[in-house]
Amino acid sequence: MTPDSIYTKSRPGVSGASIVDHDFALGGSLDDLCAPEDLRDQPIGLPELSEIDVVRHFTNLSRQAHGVDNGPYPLGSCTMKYNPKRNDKLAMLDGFGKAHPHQPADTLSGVWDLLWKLQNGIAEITGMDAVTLQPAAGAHGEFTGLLVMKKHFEKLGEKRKTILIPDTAHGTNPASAAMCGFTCRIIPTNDKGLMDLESFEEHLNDDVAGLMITNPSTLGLFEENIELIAEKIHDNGSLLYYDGANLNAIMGLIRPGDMGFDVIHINTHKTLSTPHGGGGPGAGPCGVKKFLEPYLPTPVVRPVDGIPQPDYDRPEAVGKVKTFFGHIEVLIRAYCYILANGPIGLKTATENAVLNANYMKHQLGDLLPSVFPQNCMHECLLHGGSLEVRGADFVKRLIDFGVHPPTLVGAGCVHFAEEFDEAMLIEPTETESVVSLDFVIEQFRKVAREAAVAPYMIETAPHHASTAKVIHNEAAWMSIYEEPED
Amino acid sequence: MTPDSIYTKSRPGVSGASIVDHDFALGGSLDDLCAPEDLRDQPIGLPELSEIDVVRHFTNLSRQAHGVDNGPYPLGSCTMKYNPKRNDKLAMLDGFGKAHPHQPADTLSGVWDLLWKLQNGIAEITGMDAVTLQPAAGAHGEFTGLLVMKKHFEKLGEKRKTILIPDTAHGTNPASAAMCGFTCRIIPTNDKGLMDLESFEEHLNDDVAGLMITNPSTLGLFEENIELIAEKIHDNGSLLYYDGANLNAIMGLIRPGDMGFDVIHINTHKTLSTPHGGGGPGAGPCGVKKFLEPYLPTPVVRPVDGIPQPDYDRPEAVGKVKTFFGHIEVLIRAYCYILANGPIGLKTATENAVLNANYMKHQLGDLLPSVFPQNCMHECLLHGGSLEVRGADFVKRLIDFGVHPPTLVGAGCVHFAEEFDEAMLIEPTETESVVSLDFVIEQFRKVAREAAVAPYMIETAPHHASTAKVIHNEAAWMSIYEEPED
Amino acid sequence: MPADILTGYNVHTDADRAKMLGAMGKETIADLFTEVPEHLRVDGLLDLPPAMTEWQLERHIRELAGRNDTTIDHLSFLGGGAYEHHVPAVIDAIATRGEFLTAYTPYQPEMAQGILRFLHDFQITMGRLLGLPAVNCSVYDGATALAESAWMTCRITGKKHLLIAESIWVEYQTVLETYLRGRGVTIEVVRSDEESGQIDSDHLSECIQSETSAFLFQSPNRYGVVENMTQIGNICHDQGIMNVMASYPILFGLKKSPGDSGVDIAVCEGQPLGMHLNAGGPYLGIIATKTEFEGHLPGRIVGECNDLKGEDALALVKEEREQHVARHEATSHICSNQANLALRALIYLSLLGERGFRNVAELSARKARYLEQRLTAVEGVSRVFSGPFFNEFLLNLPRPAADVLATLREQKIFGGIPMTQLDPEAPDNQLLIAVTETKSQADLDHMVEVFAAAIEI
Amino acid sequence: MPADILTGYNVHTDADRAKMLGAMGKETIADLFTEVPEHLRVDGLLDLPPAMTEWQLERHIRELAGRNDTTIDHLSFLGGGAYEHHVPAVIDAIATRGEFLTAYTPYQPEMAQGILRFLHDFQITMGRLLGLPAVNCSVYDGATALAESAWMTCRITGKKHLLIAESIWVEYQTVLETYLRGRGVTIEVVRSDEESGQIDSDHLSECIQSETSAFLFQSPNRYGVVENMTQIGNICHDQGIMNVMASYPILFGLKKSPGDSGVDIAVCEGQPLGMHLNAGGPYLGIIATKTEFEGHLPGRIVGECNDLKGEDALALVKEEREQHVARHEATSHICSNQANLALRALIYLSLLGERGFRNVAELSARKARYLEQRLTAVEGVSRVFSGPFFNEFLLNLPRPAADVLATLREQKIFGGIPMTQLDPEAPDNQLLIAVTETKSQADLDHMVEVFAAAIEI
Ligand SMILES: Cc1ncc(COP(=O)(O)O)c(C=O)c1O
Ligand SMILES: Cc1ncc(COP(=O)(O)O)c(C=O)c1O
Repeated sequence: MTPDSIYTKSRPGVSGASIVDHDFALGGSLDDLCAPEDLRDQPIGLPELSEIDVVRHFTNLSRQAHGVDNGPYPLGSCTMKYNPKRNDKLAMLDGFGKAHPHQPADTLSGVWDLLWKLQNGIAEITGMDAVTLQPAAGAHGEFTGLLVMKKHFEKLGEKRKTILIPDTAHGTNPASAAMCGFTCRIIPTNDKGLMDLESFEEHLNDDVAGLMITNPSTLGLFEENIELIAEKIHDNGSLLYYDGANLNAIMGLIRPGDMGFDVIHINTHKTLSTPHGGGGPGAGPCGVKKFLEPYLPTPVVRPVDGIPQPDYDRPEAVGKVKTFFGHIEVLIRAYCYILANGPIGLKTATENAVLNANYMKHQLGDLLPSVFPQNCMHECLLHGGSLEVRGADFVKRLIDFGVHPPTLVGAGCVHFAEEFDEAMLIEPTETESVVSLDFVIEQFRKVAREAAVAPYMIETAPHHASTAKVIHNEAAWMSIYEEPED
Repeated sequence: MTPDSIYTKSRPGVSGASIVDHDFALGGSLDDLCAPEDLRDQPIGLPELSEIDVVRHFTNLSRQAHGVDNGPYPLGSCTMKYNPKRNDKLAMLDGFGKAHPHQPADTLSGVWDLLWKLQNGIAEITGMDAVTLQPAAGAHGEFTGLLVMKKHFEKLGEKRKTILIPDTAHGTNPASAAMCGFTCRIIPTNDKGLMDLESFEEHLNDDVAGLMITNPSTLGLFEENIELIAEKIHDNGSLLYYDGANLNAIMGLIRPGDMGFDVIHINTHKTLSTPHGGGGPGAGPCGVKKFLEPYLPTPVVRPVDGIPQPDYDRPEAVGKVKTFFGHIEVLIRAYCYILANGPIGLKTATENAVLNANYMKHQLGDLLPSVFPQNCMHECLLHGGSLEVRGADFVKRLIDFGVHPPTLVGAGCVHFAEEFDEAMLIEPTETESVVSLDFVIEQFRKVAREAAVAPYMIETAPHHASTAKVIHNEAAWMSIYEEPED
Repeated sequence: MPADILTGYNVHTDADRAKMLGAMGKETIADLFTEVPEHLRVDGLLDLPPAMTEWQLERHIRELAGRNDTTIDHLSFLGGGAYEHHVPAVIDAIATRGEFLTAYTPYQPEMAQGILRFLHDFQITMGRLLGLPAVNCSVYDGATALAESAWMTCRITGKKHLLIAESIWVEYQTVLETYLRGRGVTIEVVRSDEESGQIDSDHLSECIQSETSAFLFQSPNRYGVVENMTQIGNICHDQGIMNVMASYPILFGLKKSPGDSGVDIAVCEGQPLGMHLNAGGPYLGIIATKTEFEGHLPGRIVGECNDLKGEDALALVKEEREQHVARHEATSHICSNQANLALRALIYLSLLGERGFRNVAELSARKARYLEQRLTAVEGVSRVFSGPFFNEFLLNLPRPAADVLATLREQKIFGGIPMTQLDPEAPDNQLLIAVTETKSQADLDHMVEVFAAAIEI
Repeated sequence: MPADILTGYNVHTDADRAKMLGAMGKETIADLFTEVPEHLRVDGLLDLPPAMTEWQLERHIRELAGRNDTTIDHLSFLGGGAYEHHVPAVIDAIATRGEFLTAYTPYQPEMAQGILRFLHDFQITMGRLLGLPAVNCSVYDGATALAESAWMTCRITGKKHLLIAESIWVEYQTVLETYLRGRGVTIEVVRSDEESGQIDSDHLSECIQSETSAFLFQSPNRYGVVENMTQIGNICHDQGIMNVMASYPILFGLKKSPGDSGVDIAVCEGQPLGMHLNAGGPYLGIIATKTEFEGHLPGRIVGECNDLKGEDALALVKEEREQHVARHEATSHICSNQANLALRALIYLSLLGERGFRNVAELSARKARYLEQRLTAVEGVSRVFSGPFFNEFLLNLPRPAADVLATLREQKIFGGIPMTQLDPEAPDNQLLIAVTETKSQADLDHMVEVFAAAIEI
């Protein structure tokens, strides 16, 4: 059963908070505010509960949620790694939390210093020259980066309007490109799971502003031809964009900047361990090579007379993508993560993330063969086609055994081409121990065994969750999942 | 199933915390510490887990616990009221949490000021003249108060060795008295549920140091003869001790000091809303009338030259009952509670606590008749004798319906005389709304209906808890519950 | 990797790694990275500071935090889009629970009914507050909410000429332009009345063209002046365009909801609803509109549906609008949103309830009035505009605002925002002052005293 | 009670109260209080400040908190029974979860397996750390743990003459005397060796009488000197008495456990294991002993048992020792204990694990040695005793300690505890200095520099 709405617990006239000030009488008319007919004359219809009832309602709601804190969460492309508690605590210090963004800049030197150091840290990790921390999430980082690219061509007096995007790209890539007014051309994936080079070259012409890729891709594969691709893109006068959602596979090992990328974004809520919060907030820092720096949105934080501070004097900037300076509370956590790890910790994280994915792939290989033969990176794409049940059903049964389902087409925000209909994208992350991985593997095997003898148990799963299988919302997916007849 | 021990998750060689300082090499010998054979040569056998595994283990343990935050908790004599979140937050401010008790006193003026104001607040609520905040819990407050009484008679040169205690008293009362070297004489309860006056007077002689009572008693009844009792005690040269565990029934309405009590303790974790913490820490401030003030333990906080601070110059004090100044982090919450309520809030809390208990008593009256006819105070004692099942089984079934069982003989820390074997002590507290009370009442009725048709369901309850009925631990109770044959 | 080296949050021992590699028939970690070109790899380690222990990190971050002044060590009258309303402790206690904080977007509804429920209740609650029932799970902030809504109107109307009030926050206007530049939308600015500070309705009427999709305005606007939403709604509807209003959600404790006053899309910066100031973010973008426009909303929407047993359940719905389904045709690119802050807003409103919410609004307004009266009684100080205000007002000072503020700062008062900080072209003697329920009368009197002295210097 | 009046955390509306009274056939609240004598009642309201809103309260408490100096704004070398070890953030995050914080004692085991489990694991862990398997769920603090243990030895041996080392914290001695005064126990003090600061073992032997139940000592003692527990254990056992050792739990990262070195009952102040300093409390009293003495332990014990299905379960056991069963014959009066802090200690040790715990101990010891060497290199400064120390040591200064500390305070250093503060009879030139892993070399060097200058003034 889905938990009750808070409105079912509302009791008219109750207020959990006492809002009063004896020096200011309440309830008289405030007719200087607007025309009398515009004053509120009906209740809003807010929930009305005592404080204890609010606490109980939400405490009990939380018990119908599953986070990384509760158990393994191998959701491919989402990097559900451990979110360190120390980061939560430090991000919520009053010295940040109670600071107003309109305070005089010189009263916020701790904020600027932190942002400046974080920018440098991200620049070092990604091999870029300048970073803006303004974007609110990955998609927002993409948007920012694409605007920068657009500006670049404007400055050059070129009117390039095409962005090339592999078909495995995350949905935000084409959506962000469209928002910038670009036209997307989709490059197919070859049978090795990599971008089809031939098609790529065919599409490359002087209208191409850039190519936007994720490396490793959302199939968990490293784009081996990246150097060649970069060369061709640059030879064409185009730019190379790096969607950093999968940076967790290469952090400390190889840098987008060194691979030839001109613009990148990263998702702090993936690689840099900031919590997903049930959907957000995240942060999507965007990094660029030096020649694009002038276009980063206003303000950038940089030292002026040696003291980091926001610099608003940016005549070339693309504008602003949101208010103020970015998701400070999230960014503090990202900064803490980098410092707590240090270069060895970050590199080890990458190694272990890749080790874990390959281990899962290997241990499940007999049941769920890997779609591609080569090493996977931080996530593996396994083929569910030989199962007696649909992949979408299979994974629901995992819920009964305490494992969050991996990503399936649609059941996550990744889009796979049709031929991967039954594929599962599994990203264990480096913070799962081998004991935890073996547990997850065992649950997969358990479900597979059950599929052979009692498929009905799987088709009707989950059985121990707050609700039975939710059916209605599949409609939307079905439209891409099953290619509807109409 | 009981959750696994953390040791089942231990992985040799793992440490969730990185403890290192590159300026200080680790691992060499530290042979100046002790004889080589006294150095540790074997591992301790601590749990070894990564940080995420620690977080998951304890997060999931918490989900097999039930607090006030989860639902109704009508555990008689325990005052499971709402524990305000603002108090937790404020009690944990660094200005308190990071202060060392051995700091120079003048660097802790905020602490002293708070303690001084809290002492005054408690004195005002209880009608006493001086309060010490040193005791760690209710039992500790009793011990402190009894030591003060003992000192009083020492000073008078009297050797009184008897403490009178009603049979309904909480176990800590006789236990604390015994620790002070007093002999306990038990006064029976009369059929109105009050202290038997005749027996009381019989026991009153010149060896009696004092009478220790809870008012309302642990039967939830107000001791109507309190004035008479006080008079007789004082006429006898004895002192009257108030166990304040049930202060929630009278706060703001009538004060122990005004009823004639000389010494009191209160439980902040009951009346003043500080959390029980799964068993503690609480705090047990002890208050006294002026003539006993010199005996309060060292130090007392009081203004010296107008500035509150700890005063160690107390030649008459009973000593010290624990290190430092008391449970500061708990006491801050108690202080916040008083301030957030103000006098009206506190009084209303009392009214509503008593209203709620009487309402429960009334609404359940047909099923579980009240043991006593008069109004109850903050808790009601209901008779389970007419049920088809044992009370001890009855209440376990409530667990399946989300209600924490009330107090039964033994199943809580209250002792009832034999004739109340099947009685249930229900204390809803004032923070349960009428909706919540009606819910609890409905669950009681549901179980009672079930008892008539399917007693087996009740005898084998709970059915939806982490474990089935736990049997082993009843042994201890049985010895008082069933008066064993042997 | 010797056992004692700091390895951040990594969990494997050397033995674990060896065992896992062994199981795969591999020898070294390097064997897993054969696809990654050797010559491009980082040579050695990244140039980052060595790992810090938790206590070193805590000390470093505390040192940074300690270098910021804040609204708790200063008496603050700063507003300008972010307001210091009290944040009840319950919100932090609940919103940071691990189950909420460390969960992903509720893609697996069976495992996430608790999250779906608060998102759904958030949608319902915002729908009621704003009088417009179609609400999504949030967007990044107030400015992007406005920008997303602007594009919604273009999609809905098929037109690409937008009117915006010149009195919206300059920053919002910049974001709007940044968002729409690539969409081929033209933006034209509607003047405010010089006297009242409200929208010049004649000018608005004049600006409306056949290609105009909507008029976007803000109330209270950047001068703190409350707009006449009913009148604006009428003009827009009479002339066949939509209207979008950005506003301060607490205002609707006193005023009718936008949906009841002719607004088609209402957007808010949700920060005042239980979010800490956080030096600027993360905040909460709220969008509410009429049911008929729901299909054009950006981002996630939670809806009611059923489970296999036919029982009620919640899930993400109408995903055909979203980037992961519609890709380049999506209503927006937004994916991660501000779910945890939507939770905060819902807890905030649940705690306050009808009465508490109204009281916060009224106390803020009354205290602002008290301060405004006392400050304008100071020689040479007056309001810039005569239009009504809620809890923020713009003053003309006899001296540059920056000078007055500098003096106030010496007394640990953040006395407001100099208008030049929001808009470099504004006169330098204008000061924007915001007041919330958290200021006591003594605070306000103290401000008046120090302010009056600062004016006189 | 008009609707708008503050009523704290009360939940009833007037209508609710009327409805409930009506259901009972009562008219007013007063009808419920007929048993309470009218003339004794409070006349009107208590004389307390009017209710504060949450923001007023927060401001007031922050103001009080802000008036305290702390170990984060000062470089602190304070110890004396409470130590500034780092408290990992995980502990606060977990221990404050509502399910743990707002639960009662686990009297209903079916609803409290999570709590019972951590208490049971706490018992096991303390048993291992101290090498003595019988452990309870905690007592109030280190001092009451010592006092309770002292009484245990009297119960066990049936004797009432106790020996205590003169080198235990003076405060512990006071608590011990306060606890035992009523029990008719006599207490005699065993001297320390003037040179080493360790127990004078000859004197100990001499003091043991036929009526002696036990010898109680502390290691590291109040001079920071580590005692030779094996030797003491031998003397006690040879002469037929028990021994009880109070200690600093972190020491056992480096040293053998008390149980392996002849200690019969080990008690600790658990504060160093993940508890904030909290200006003195709440802390954690730990008692561990041999299995044979388990029946004499005070307070709660969690044990393994079964449920109706025969499956493992945990519950409170051996309650026949406790006050609610044994009443005046109970081993102790303790009821509420320090469960939430036992949880903290268990989380602390689980996070550190074997290696981390050892490293905390070793770093503390090494840093203390570094500081001790540098400080005793200052002219006129020397250790008072020659015995070994762990992380706290006592210095003789050429000037009154209070003067030196005053100078250090000007530089925001809490330089240690003047011995006179712990023991009014101590010489005024003795200073007790504690060092934990949290101090960097730069901190220690800074301390040396400021200290040396202060000595010279
Ligand atoms: C490959 C990829 N790109 C972009 C995104 C979008 O990031 P965000 O949700 O932070 O906007 C995601 C998120 O799932 C992703 O996996
Ligand atoms: C009547 C009574 N007295 C004393 C106590 C003991 O208090 P504490 O557990 O705080 O030691 C209790 C606790 O349950 C009680 O109910």
